[in-house]
Order: sequence, then structure tokens, then C-alpha cells
Amino acid sequence: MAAPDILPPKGVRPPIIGPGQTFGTITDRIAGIVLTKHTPVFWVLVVAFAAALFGMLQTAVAYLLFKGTGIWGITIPIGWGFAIVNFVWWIGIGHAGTLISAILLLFKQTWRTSINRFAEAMTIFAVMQAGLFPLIHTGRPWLAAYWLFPIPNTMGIWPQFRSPLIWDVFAVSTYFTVSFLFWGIGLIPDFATLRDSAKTLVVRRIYGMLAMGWRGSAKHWNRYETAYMLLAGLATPLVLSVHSVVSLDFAVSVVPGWHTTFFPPYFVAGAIYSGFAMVLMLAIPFRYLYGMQDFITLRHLQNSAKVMLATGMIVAYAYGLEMFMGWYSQDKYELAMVNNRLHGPYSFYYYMLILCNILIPQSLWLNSVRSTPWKLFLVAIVVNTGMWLERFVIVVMSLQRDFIPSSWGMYWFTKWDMMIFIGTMGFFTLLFFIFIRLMPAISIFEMRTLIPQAKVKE
Amino acid sequence: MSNKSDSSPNLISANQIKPASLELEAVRKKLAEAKGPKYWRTLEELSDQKAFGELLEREFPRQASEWVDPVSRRGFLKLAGASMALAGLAGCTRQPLEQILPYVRQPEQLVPGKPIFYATAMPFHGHALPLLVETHEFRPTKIEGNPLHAASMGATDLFAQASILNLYDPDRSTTLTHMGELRPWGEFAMALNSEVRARKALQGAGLRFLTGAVSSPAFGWQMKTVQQSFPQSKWHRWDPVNRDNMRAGSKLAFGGYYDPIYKFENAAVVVSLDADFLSGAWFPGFVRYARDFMRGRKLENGDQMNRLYVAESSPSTTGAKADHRLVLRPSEVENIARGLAAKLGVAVTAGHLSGDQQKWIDALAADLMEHKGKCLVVPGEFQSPAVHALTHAINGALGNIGQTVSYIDPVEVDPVEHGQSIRELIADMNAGKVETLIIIGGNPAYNTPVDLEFVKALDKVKLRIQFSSYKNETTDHMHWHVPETHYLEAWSDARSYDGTATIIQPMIMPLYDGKSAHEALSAFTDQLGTSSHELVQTYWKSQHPTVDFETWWRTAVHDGFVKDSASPARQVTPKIAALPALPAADPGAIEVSFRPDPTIYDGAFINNAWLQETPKPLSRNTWDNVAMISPAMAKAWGLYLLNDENDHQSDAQRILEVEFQGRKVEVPYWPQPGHPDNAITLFLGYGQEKTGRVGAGTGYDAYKVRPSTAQYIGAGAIITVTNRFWDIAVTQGHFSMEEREPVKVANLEEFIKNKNFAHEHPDEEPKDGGDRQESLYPNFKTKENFYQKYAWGMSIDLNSCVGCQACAVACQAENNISVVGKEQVQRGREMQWIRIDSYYEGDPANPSVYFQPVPCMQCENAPCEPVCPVGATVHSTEGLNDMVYNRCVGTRYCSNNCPYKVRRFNFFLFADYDTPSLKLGRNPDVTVRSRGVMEKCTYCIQRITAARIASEKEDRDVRDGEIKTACQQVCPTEAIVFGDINNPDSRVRKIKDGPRRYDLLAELNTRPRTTYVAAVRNPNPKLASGTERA
Amino acid sequence: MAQIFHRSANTLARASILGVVLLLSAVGAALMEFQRSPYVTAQHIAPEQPVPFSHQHHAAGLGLDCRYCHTSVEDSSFAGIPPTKTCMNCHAQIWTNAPMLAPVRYSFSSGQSLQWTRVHDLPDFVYFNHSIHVNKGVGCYSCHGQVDAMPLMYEENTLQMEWCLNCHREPEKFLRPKEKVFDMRYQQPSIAHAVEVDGKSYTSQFELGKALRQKYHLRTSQDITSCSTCHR
Amino acid sequence: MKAGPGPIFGLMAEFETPTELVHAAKGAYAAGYRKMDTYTPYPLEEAAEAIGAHHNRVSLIVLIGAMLGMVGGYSLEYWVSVIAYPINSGGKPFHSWPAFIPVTFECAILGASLAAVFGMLALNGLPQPYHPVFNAPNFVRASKDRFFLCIEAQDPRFSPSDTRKLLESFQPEEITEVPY
Repeated sequence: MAAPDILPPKGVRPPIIGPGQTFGTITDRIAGIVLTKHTPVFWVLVVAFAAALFGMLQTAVAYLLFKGTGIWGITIPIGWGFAIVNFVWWIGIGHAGTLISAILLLFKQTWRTSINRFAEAMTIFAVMQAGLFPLIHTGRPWLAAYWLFPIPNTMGIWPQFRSPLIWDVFAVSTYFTVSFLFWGIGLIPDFATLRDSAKTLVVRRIYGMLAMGWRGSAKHWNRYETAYMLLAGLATPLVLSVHSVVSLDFAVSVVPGWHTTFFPPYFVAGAIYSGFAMVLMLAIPFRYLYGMQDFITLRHLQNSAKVMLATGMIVAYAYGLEMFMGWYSQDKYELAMVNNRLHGPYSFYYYMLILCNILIPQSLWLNSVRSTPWKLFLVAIVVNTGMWLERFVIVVMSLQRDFIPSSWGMYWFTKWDMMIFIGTMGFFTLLFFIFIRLMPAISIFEMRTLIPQAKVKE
Repeated sequence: MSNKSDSSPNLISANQIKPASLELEAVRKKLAEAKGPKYWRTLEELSDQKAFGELLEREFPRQASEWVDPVSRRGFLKLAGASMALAGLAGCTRQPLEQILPYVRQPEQLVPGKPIFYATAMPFHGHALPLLVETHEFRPTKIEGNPLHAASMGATDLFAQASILNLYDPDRSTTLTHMGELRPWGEFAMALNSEVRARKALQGAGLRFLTGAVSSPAFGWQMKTVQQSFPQSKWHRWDPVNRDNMRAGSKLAFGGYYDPIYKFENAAVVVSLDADFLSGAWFPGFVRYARDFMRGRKLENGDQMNRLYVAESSPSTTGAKADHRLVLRPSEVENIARGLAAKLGVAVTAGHLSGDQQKWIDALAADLMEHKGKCLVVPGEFQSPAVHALTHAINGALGNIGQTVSYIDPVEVDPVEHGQSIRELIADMNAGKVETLIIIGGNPAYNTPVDLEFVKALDKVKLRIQFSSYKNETTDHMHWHVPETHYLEAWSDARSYDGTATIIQPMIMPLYDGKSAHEALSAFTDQLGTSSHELVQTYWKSQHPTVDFETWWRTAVHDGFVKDSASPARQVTPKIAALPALPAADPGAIEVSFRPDPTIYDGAFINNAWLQETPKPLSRNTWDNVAMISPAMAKAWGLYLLNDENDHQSDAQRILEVEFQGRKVEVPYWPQPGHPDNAITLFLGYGQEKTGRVGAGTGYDAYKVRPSTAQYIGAGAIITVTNRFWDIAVTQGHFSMEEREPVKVANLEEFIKNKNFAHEHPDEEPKDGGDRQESLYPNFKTKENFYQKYAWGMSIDLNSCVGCQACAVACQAENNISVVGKEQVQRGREMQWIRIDSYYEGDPANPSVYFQPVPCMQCENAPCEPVCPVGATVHSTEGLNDMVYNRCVGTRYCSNNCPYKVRRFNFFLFADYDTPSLKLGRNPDVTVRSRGVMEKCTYCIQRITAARIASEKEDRDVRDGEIKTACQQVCPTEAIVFGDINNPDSRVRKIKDGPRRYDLLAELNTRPRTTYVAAVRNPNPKLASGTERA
Repeated sequence: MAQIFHRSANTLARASILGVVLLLSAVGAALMEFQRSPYVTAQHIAPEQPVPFSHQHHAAGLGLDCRYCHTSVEDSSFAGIPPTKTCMNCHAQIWTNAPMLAPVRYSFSSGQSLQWTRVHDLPDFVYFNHSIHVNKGVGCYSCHGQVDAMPLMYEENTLQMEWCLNCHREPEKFLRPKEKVFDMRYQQPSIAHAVEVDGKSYTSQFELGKALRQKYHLRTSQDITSCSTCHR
Repeated sequence: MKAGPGPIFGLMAEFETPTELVHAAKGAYAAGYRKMDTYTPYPLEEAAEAIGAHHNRVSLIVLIGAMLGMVGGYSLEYWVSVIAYPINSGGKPFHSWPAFIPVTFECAILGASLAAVFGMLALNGLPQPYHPVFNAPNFVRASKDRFFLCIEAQDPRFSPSDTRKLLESFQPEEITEVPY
């Protein structure tokens, strides 16, 4: 199935779509994945495994609701632990999707087309994981679920809008909705394709409903394109705002290590960084398993790698800045924070983070790494680990030692913390593979525009 | 509100002086059945199907007394389950039907919903602490000191505060047993009577009584009558923490027993020779002494303050407050005493003194000579008789007797030296001379000197009867066990350290058919069945034949003491005839000190969860006792120290094996800064095999190695470091201030030079009551009319705080604060709202120690508030940082953002929803917090509200001092002052305007309402620094 | 190619979208109503009681003052439920063997409390104090309604927080002269009949309320809407 | 399929390439036809221009949505924090406008996005699972690799014969009558 990647001669960039593709071949190859009768073995295996992890997640959450957040490692002073770390990590991952589809679209980066669809899916599923944590990390989720939203009630009490946590609620839920709409309307024409290429009436009916009767009329396309462009225009500031708001959850506080003005850009860069790492972690196996090398070419991998390199450097700069500001302020608490990062009980994690997020990714300067899928895959894994550690360092190491020495404390995570974290990965994978099986993982109609025949000759 | 009071009548009937109404039976039955859970038990134990179904129905638990009626009894299970409760949907779920049970006949003095206060006293090992007890519908809920009484002046100590929990302890002995089998009282009475008759025939030969030290005149009188009709019988005394040294010392000096009474208010220079008079209740008169002493250090008028020298062998809070602290090994204290005495012209000779010690003594002696008659030397309870004798002599030589110290006849009834007394008893038992042994209170099988082998001897006794409020180690060797009443359950009387007598009146009928010590004796005076009330009254009648007894009795009971019953001072002159030779101390030998545990005393309080979870003042560990050694020793043995990198809330501490006189015990060590080298301090009271669910499996048993020959001090211990570990739970992670100066301190001269040393930085300029300097925020006082009428504020004097922990326990009692258990404390989830940080500074061999109580600061710019997404913590118009439990969803952001870390979170269902007896003791005016809710100090909002409502009804303002927070009220040293800072005449306002006031973390501009008064130390200029090495 | 949907599908599709929207808003509205409904609040529902005690008969009929039974209402948080003794004061003489009163007699003889069912039941985290309200001129009527017209006791108001706030925000709408607090027949001032206070006569509740608010030194609404006023 | 009896929706011409389609569409437009539409497997701006349908009102709708969201969001916050139940939260002003910005912003975006999607669908008259053009035999390929031009019967100039002639002049693959 897998066609080997052929490196083009030096100086020539690989194409963004393999040679010899026609409207028909594109349609059949991509729609084929969905409409085929026989399900590939690896799909069954992965889904089974992911489902098991999902089961573990459900168990852990049920126990959590039954017993209370005490089953986690959190304590006073470290009131936030794995839950918030995971939340920020997942929401960060959830950024690449919209970024790719929206910002690259505005910049007319045609190479986005073959990866935007599943990048968007990835976003939605990642945000679903992220959204889980802020809810279950509260002491009384059943109340948080409705007191955090401005719902009329008999108490005459409303949310407290000065709290960054409320901003968070709005930002994340908006982000989820918008990404979902964006993804959804992108799918309509492809559903139409599936409707028309499906064999059995049932399948055609199902996709028919989803396609809402799309028929490719010029007037429709015209409005469709406008709406799509505008959505992209809206999603761009949104995607930037979401992680900025997330970063405000910390920046607004007084905690040394949180209370910093450069958190928003720093967090956004980090988010894109991990987002692209996740895209690669998904794209590389996908193109291999489904033989999609013609659609997701080395060009895509290389570009993603470059974006990672760029954002990675921004993140590195932020780390430097954090340390510098700590020193420059000469504020005793900031200095202590820096010192704690470097020599505190958790300094090991800090050095690991430097290794994963700064040192190892430097290998992306090498063309050989950028052009070798399995190497990229490894780097991507390292980066995502590093990004998780970054959040751990920010959340735990800052809270662990703040102002009054007598209340300094330690944090140990429990098996429940782990189960829930791993569980969400399973849930994510599960959703993603189901998506691949049931929906076109690559935007068919946009792929069509990439081939020569698509142009109107005068 | 009402639903807490309305249904309580049932309990009162439990109190009506006519016995057993039907409800009472119900109550007792419930209590008997009540297999109460561990206090910190959590949800899994009680998932009950029905309960689960009803989860939605309630947000917070039904409160005290509600359990009596079946309907809501079920409600309890539900609620126990209800930590899971989809609680707080209260808005859109139905409330269950609730019963309301009025009295049948309402006691006339009772106004339902309003507390009543009764005066009484807590007897404590030979003296007593006068109390006022708050009762709600005749359920005692909170203990305060008796302000009218000289021995309390309104303050109390942590034992008194926590004693109320013993009353409601579900693990108390609830049943009368014979060889472990349930028996009715009648059967016991018969058995006892026949025995009495038999003994009478024999002149009481073979009849022995064993009690602790007793200060009850009525009991003494009963004993006398017993002695008359049973001339051969003997009354033995044993308290593991006794005053033998003091007694022997006074015999040496005066040839008889006298109790010293100190007048710290008259002393400009105080010297403590291992005397821990600022630590707690085992130093009789602590409450009063601490207040008098600290009044000399307030610097409120002028720059005069007293000076404290402490020479001590085991770090104590007294040492922590010292201006000069000399670290000594236990055996060296006597030598210092001799040296000092010699210098002051007492005819004794000292052994070898080190250079530092000599220098110290010289300076000290000089200082004392300057203050003849205005100074005071205090001997340590646990130091040798010689030290006591010497200090009497020294005080004599300095002309202090009559000025700063006076001597009265012992307060203890028929004082004896306990060590001697118990030795005689055991000897007689072994000799077969003892046929009947009546043990009232105590736990001799556990705490008598190990070398005497009490238990072995016990088996030779034919009939053994125990009156005790707990079934303990001793019970196993008894024929009969009779539950003894708690002091709040029965009439009695007692005398405070100065001899003043108090009538102890009960607050509630015995919950478990208990019998009082008086009733125990009544059998031997042919008065079996007579109530304690009668017995006590009869005695006092006999004392006051002339007066109109009814009124006399009423006033005595009402005031809480018998007028002018304080013992008169005796004119005595100490003379040092022949002191026993100074025991030769081998500097190489490791010396052992045995000390009562700071929070559970001699073990009597081992099943008291509040005290178990109260951190020991210096080591800050809970739920265990540690063995203190010096950091140097720890280092030498390669053990870890407090200044190690990791913060250690919970530590696997290395276990030491301590061998003393051939007996071994395994102890977790604690590297205590300021502990002498080549010495180890073991704390008594833990490691009991037979105790309740709270005490079970806590700590090690130091009695295992405590011989009669070395009750407090011994030399020649052998210590081996094992490879095993002991998890201890410490509430403080870090003992160094890390150049952040949470505690500001200066020497007296510095202070006189620069009064504003506490806030030199402009950021630290105090700001109060919304009178703000420049700020981006609006001025809520002027713009939004906040803080107009009242602006509550608190001031904590770091000079006065002795870290005795009483405030922490008082707060726990007042605010229904849950206990979480050792495992949770190790995780850092302790709940006490006010914590007392202790910091060490300087040379670990003899550091300066500082205490800092930290409650909620009630910041005007509270960082916790804006980050709460649901507005569960917001500011009131009086400047309180309100915490609305029922609105809280538990994001914990407020705690993260609290720079003082004073917020506590219910990680589990910590509150005990279903142990009936515990509900009785709760404060009905404070919500019991459910799972997933943040909580914190509220300045005792319930007290503020009560006082405000009272004042409004009388159409006046709240008077200064009318509101006392629980922590303020209990504080023996008046370190905590609370009041309205808008009122220019209020005490708190005045203190806050004083120069030493400072705000904690002022640079954050949180504008705390709780502020501190910086500490000032008064070292002797002639001595280099406040801290010398021994 | 053949159509895969029938013509009607179009209408169906659009209708269904509209339908979902309508349904959701309907559910929302229903919940809003539900949480204020008597089913939840027990408003206007008279629960079973061991004895069918009639406030109408005792208060209006016999003209007993509220305080005859609810003794502590003026000086305690809790108004007080009369002990059985209080009932027997009269019923030892009259209706001495009315079967209706059997439970009362039994209670008196056996010493077991009557088990009334609570009518006004606030959540446990709400700390209401009767005495301060009564002392500041809030009539029984304002919360408990026309009790003397209730043969069986029921809850007049929802006792929900929003309801409490109505008054805490504008007490002047409800204040009455202290001496009229227990007067069930008291009418708010109107043009028709004025209310005399300190020799000044008021014809509008608003005027009167303002005056009384001054007179009784009520705390500001900002004060009494602070959370800690009711919650601790 | 044969042109069945009964009314017809229009005449459908099928082309191989976008170029032919656009050329045909231009021709038809020039011939004065207005009621017509093209059907393509991907957006083809030229086609839209050719049939004179390259203006739409989506942008306006989005603007309105954004405005509503923004105003709605801010006024909610203002009402809650200043009017409904003002609380002193850590000494911050009741009307802490800087703290209100994030939510206002998110609401604006949400409003705009919803408007964009549902506005577009509404203007397109979707969902519309049934449409006559689906009757065209080969129309399935409109979503794959073929390009269709359909001149509708309502057009005043429409006549089965002339229109068919016109279409034939563009050499389509096939011309079919689309029945209603």
C-alpha cells in the first residue's frame, strides 16, 4: 500500500500532490477509505485498544465523582495538578487545526488543503478532552456545570465576570462551537460526493441527509466560499484569543511564576508548537497506513516541521525571558521562583522540558530530519512530551513554593491522575479513528482544485 | 438557624434533672448502638441505596440533634452519602419534609435558639481551670475561660478547649462490665456492698484506692470519712506526670510541702531553670502566668519590658520566647543552678562550668542583683528536687519571696510523692497485702514505671474495680469496669492553682450511665446511690454551717468559684541544709528526658482527634510523637535535617532504637534545632495498645523505657539508627524564613532607636479601613459606601504569642472544623483555620525561634475574590472576606491565589455526618461544610452577627470588646485583639496605630485587615547575643 | 439518477430544524417554571399534621396573640414552637376529651414530643433570625401571609433567595410600625386610610417605609445584601 | 432518460471540463438567458461570474451577527455586575470594563460565526434533500468529475427546441430534459 517517498533532487521542493491524479482518482481514493466494505485490521485493533482506555477513563471519572477530588495528588498549596496541566496541554494541541484551516487559508497556502480536514477533526476531539478537565477538577462538578454559565435561577446570583475562569468558559465553548461549524460546513460538499458515490441506498440516504441536498450550484458555491472565508477570518483571532485567555488563568493571579505579562504570546506559540507536533503524529501514520503519500507529501511534512521549528524558537525565547525577567526584576519572590526552577525539588522536570522543547527540536534544522517521516514522528512525540512538562512546570512548580515559606508543599500525583490522563488519550484516538472511517479525512473538493485540469483556460 | 435548635428538646430531656424520659432512652440507645466511624471516614463506607436515591435533596447536613427522629435519621445516611450529593441544586429540587419537635414542658430559663453559659471548672491532675461553658438547649458546645476567676481571666488552654470532644467521644466507655461481660449497675452495687461489708469487718485491711492527684475538697472529705471507717485502708496516688520533684524540693528547702505561687507581673527579670511555664496546662497556673508575664512585654506604655533567661535541656515554647537561651543537657541544669546560687551567696558549690556557662551566670547574677525583689527564678517541674530547693533559696536570697513568689499550702488534697506512693502500692500488692483495689481514673497498667511491673503485681489482687471513662489497658486486668462520668456530666468541685475553690456543675446528664468519682466512694460511706450533687452539697454545707446555704450555693455555682477561698500565703524561709551531692555527669553519655506530649499530655487525650491533629508547637508534627535529638547528632548519623532541599510535609523519618536501662523502644527521630547534643527527648502518652479509633496505632510508647528511678531525666541511653522508617505527618514544610521576614523582630535598643523598624519600606506603610493611598481601584469606602459603620480588624502581637496552640483548637471547636487524619495531613490537607507557623533563625544548635499565628487576613484587596468564577467568596460591607460555602463549586483558584495560604479545602467528605454523639457537640450557628467546598477563617462571623443583632435590637452600636473571636477569647497572653477599626477608641485601632504594627506581605498591597505587631527581644547588653552555646 | 428523497423531505428537513429550536426553548421555559413551582417550594401546600391546628380559629377566632405560643420570636433567632404544656393550659379545661386532641394529651402524659411537620423550612446554610426582623418593623404578615385566615398552616411565599432579596433590597416597601408587627389586620397606608407614626400621618407606604427606615436605623440595603448577612 | 410527460424543470447540458462549461455559460448568458445555474464538483468562480451570480449578502449577515454578539455579551456582563447584584470582589470596581472584554470578544465571534453558517445555509435554501436536478441521469458526477449547465424552464426565453439548439452549439457530452 505504502508508496515509498522519493526525495526530489536538491533545490526542488516536493510537490503538494502526487503526479497523474485526476478528479476521478482523487475522489475514488479518498472516498474509497470511507465507502469500502472491508475494515482494515489495524483499524479494528487500534479502536479496540482506544476503547479500552476510554473505559478506564470512565471508571476513573465515576470514582472521582463518587469520592471527591481528594483521590488526586492535589493539595494545599498545590490546588491545581494534573487536571489543569492536561487541560492546557490538550487545548494547546487543539490549536493547530483551526490555525491550519483558517490562517493558512487566508494566506492562500494551498498545501494546507490535504491536511486541514483531519487537523480540524483533531482540534475538535482535543478540545473535547480539554473541556472535560475544568469541569471534573471542581469540587462539585454537578454545580459547576450550571453555575459557571449565566443561567437564570431562583437565587438571583450570576457568574462573577471578573474571574478568568469565566472567560475560559466562554472562550473554550466558543472555540469548540466555531471549530465545529468550520469543520461541518467544510464537510458538506464532500458528503454530497459520498452520497453520490455510495453503492447502497441506505448509505446514500445517510450521507444525503448530512449533505443537506448540496448540488454544487454556482450560486451556492459563491455564498459558500464567502462564508468559509469569513469564518476563517473569525477563527484566526479566536484561535489566538483562546490560548491567551487560558494563559490569563495564570497571568491574572499573584503567584510568582504565573504573574507575567508575556504569557499570552508564549502560550499561543506553545500551543501551535504542540499542535503541529500532534498533526505530524497523526499524519505520518495515516499517510503510511492508507497509502496517502500522494496527497500528504513530504512537502506537507517539511512545512509542518518548519512551523514547529519557528514556534519552538519562540517558546525557547519565552523560557529565556522567564528566567531573565525573574533576575531582572530583582524581586525576591521572582528570584526564588527562578531558583526553584533551577534547583528546586522538581528541577529535573524543568531540565527535561528544556531538553524536549529546545535542544532535541533543533535537529529540525537538518533537511534529512525534516524529510524522513519516522525521524519527524519521533521529534513530534518528544515535543508533545516537552509541552506537557512545560505545563507541569508552570502549574506545579509555581504553586509549590510561593510567598510564605511555612506553607510550601510538595505534589505527588496518584494512579487516578494517571488513569484519567491516559484515558483521555484513548478517548481522543477512539474519536479520531471513528472519524477516519466514517468521513473523508482529506477534503476532496479542495483537493480537486489542486490539479492542472481544474483551471479554466482562456 | 431554627432547624438547629427546634428539634433539640429531645436532648434537653436528656438533661432534665428527672431521669430518663422516653427520648432519653432513645438517645442512649442510639449512642450505645452508634458504631461511629473514624472522624475522617469518607464516602465509600456508606453508599446506601436509598441514600443514593435521595442525594439530590439537601445541600448541607442536618445539624445537631436532628438524628433523634427516625425520618431525618434516614436523612443522615442520605447525607453521609451526600458528599456525592448533587448538592446545592437546592434551587430547583424539593426539600424533604422535616420534623419539628417542641418540648413537652419547656424549662423556664431556656430560650430556644439562644445559648446559655454556665460556670464550672475542669479538674486537671491536682488543680483545676475555671470555665464558662456555652450550651445550646443544654448541649455543651464550646468551652471558655471564666473571666471572673483569677486563675483564668477568660482564657483557657488547648486541653480545656478539646476536653469537650472527649465528652462526645463515641469511643468512650459506655457500658459497665464484669470480666468484659455486660452487667447491670445493680449487680455491681450488690457485689460492691458485700465487699464493703467484708472489708469493714477487717478494719479495711487489704483495701486500697488508687487515683491521680486530686484537688476536690469534697472528694478529700469523702476519703477522710472512708479512712475513719476503714482505718487499715490506704489511698495511693499515681500520675505519670506528677510534681514529685517540686514536692521533694520544697521538703528540702522548707521541711514541708508548699506550692509556689508566682507573680510574674512584679518581675522585671525572670529566670527559668528548665521551667516550661509558657507551654501549657501541665504547669499549674500556666494560663494566668502566661498572661502576667506577657503583660510585661507589651511595650504599650513606655519602653519598659521584662527580660527572660531560660536555661533548658529540651526545647520548649518558653525557651523560644527567651531573650537569652542557654542550651544544657538535662543533668547540667542543676549545676547551673548551683553556680547561680553560689554567685548569689547561697552556700553551695557548683561543679565544673564551661566558659560560656560561667559568663552567662555572671551576667545573669549581675542582672538579678540589680533587680532584687523584682526578679524571679522558676524551677522546672521536671528538674531534680535540688534545683527546686536551690531556686527557693535563690529567690529567698534575692528577697523575692512575698514580692514575686509566695508559698501556699498544697492545692492537691493530701499531697504525696506519687513515685513513692505507687512503689508502696505495688510492693504491697506483690506482698499479697492488697485484696481489693479500687482504681478511679487513670491507666496505671499503661503508664506506671516499667521497672515496677504493675501488671504482674495486679494479678495478685483478689478484687479489682476500675472507674474510668475509657476502656484501656488497665481494664483488661480488672474484674469490674464502671464507666466514669466526664467532668461536664457530674457535680463535683476542685481548686485552681492558687487554691480558689470552684463548684463543678454538670452541663448535661451522663450520656452513658457513668458514675462520678464521688459516687464511686459513696459505697464506702454507706451512701451508695446518693447523687454527686448531694454529696458535694453535703460537704460544702458542713463547711458553711452559719451562712444561708441556698444563696451561698447559688452564688458560688453561678460565679464559678467560692469567694475568698484562695489559699493564704505562708511565711516560710528556705534554708539549704544538705543538698544531695551533684550527680557526676559523664559528658559522653546520652541523656534522656521524658516529657508529657505537648498535645495529648500523658496519654489521657490520645483519643481526642482535635488534639491529635493539633501540631506540636515546635516540631509541627501531628498524630505521632517524635524523639527530639540535636541537628548535630542527626548530621553525625547521616540523618536528614530540616534545612534539606525538599519540603517535607510528610516524611519517612528514620527509626531510632533507644535502649535505656536495658529496655528498648523504637522511635522516629526529629532533628530539633536548639536541642542539646548527646541527649534525646522522648514524649509520653502515645503508643497505647487499647484505645479508641482515633488513638489506635499512633506514636510510640515511651513508658516502655521509663523507670521509677528516672521519671524525667536519666543518663546512659544507647541509640542505634535502624534502617526502618516511620511516616510522620508534619503540617509545616519549611522552617526557614528565606529572607522574607514574615516575622519582623528587633532588639529593644534597636526599637527605641527606630520605632518604625517594622515598616521602613514605603510599600509597607499601613493602610486601613479603606483609607487608601493612590490606587487604580475605586475607594470602596468613599465611592461605594463600604466600611462605613463597622470595619472589623484584628491585630496579632508576635511578642506575646507563645505558640501554645490553644487558638487553633478553640477555632476548631467554635467553627465545626473537620479532622482529616494522619494520611491526609501528610498530603497537606489539614483543616485548622488558624495555623501557628514556627520559624528558626541562626545557628541550628541554638537558634532564635519565632511563632506566627496566621488566620485569614481578610484583605481589602483580596486576591482570592476576583478569581472566583461564581462569586462564592466576596467582600462584605464591613470588610469581611465572606466565604459562601453553599455557593462554592470548588475550583480551588482562590487558594492558589491566596499569598497567605490560609484557605482549606474539603477534598473528601471530611465532616462526620453520622456519628450521633458528635452532632451533639457541633456549633449550631456554623454550617457543617460538605465535600468539594473551600473554607477558611471568617472572624467568627456568627459571633459578629449575634452581637450586631443584639446591639441593633437595643438601638446602640456594638461596644468595643463585645465581640471576641474564638481565638482571641482563648488566648492566655492576649496576643490576639479583634474589633472595629473605624472606632478610634477601640483597642484594636489603638494597637494598629502603634509603631510596631505591620502588614504581612504588605508589598502585595492586599491591605489585610489582620495585621501583626512586630516582636521585640530584650537581650542583656552584657551578653553578646541572645543565643549562646552551652 | 433517481432521487433518494421524496419531495416532502424538503419541508420535513426545514420543519425539523425549527422544531428543535422550539423544543429546546420550551424545555428551558418549563424548567424555569418548575423550580419556582409549589411542587418544589411547597408554597400554598398544607402538610399533614398530627393535630389539625387552626391558626384561623386561635388567632382570629379567639384573638390569641402570636407571642402567646411563639414566645421567643422577639429575642431569639427561633420563634419557638409551643411546648405541649402551652396547649394544655387551655385544653386541660376545654375540649378535654376531644378525639382530635388525643395526640396532645398523649404527649403531655407520656412526655413524648408532638411531631409537627415543618411548614417554613429554610435550607440549613441559611441563618434567619426572627427577632431582628420583628424588632425592625417587619410584620409576621410580610413573610407568613394572612395566618389568621389559615385553617391549616401553609407556606405563603416561596422562601427562595430571590424572594428574600426583594425585601432586603427595598425594605421600605414592607416596613410597618413596630407595634403593628403582630397585627394581622394592619393595612398598609393608602389615601383611603392613613397610618399615624409619631403624630405624623402617612398615606403612602413608600413615605412611611422611608420614615420607619430612618426611625429604626435599618442598615443599608448594601449591608443587608452582603452574603454573610444570611450565610456563614 | 426520455423527456417524460408533464412539466420539465429545465434542460441540462453536461461538459467534460470547466473551460467548456464556462464558455457555454457565458454563451447562454449572452443569449439573454437568466434563469440558469451551473453545477460543479468544486467552487468555480468563473462559472458564477458567467451566469452573473457573484454577489451575495453573507457578509452583511455576519456583520449583524457580530454586532449582536458583542452588544449582548457586554450588556449581560454590565447588567449582572452593576445592576442585578453588584458585589465587591477584591476591591475591584463593579464596572470592571477591562475584565469584561474577553467575554465580549468571544460573544462577538460566536454571533458572527453562527450568522455566517446559518445565514449561508438559509440563503442557499438548504437543507433541500429533494431537487429536480437530481433527476438528470448522469448528475451524480456533478459531485465528482463532470460540469453541468442547466437552463431552467421558468426563464421567459425558454423553449425546449431553441434552448436545446443553443446548448448543442456548445458541444456538450449530453443534453437531457430535467423533469420536475
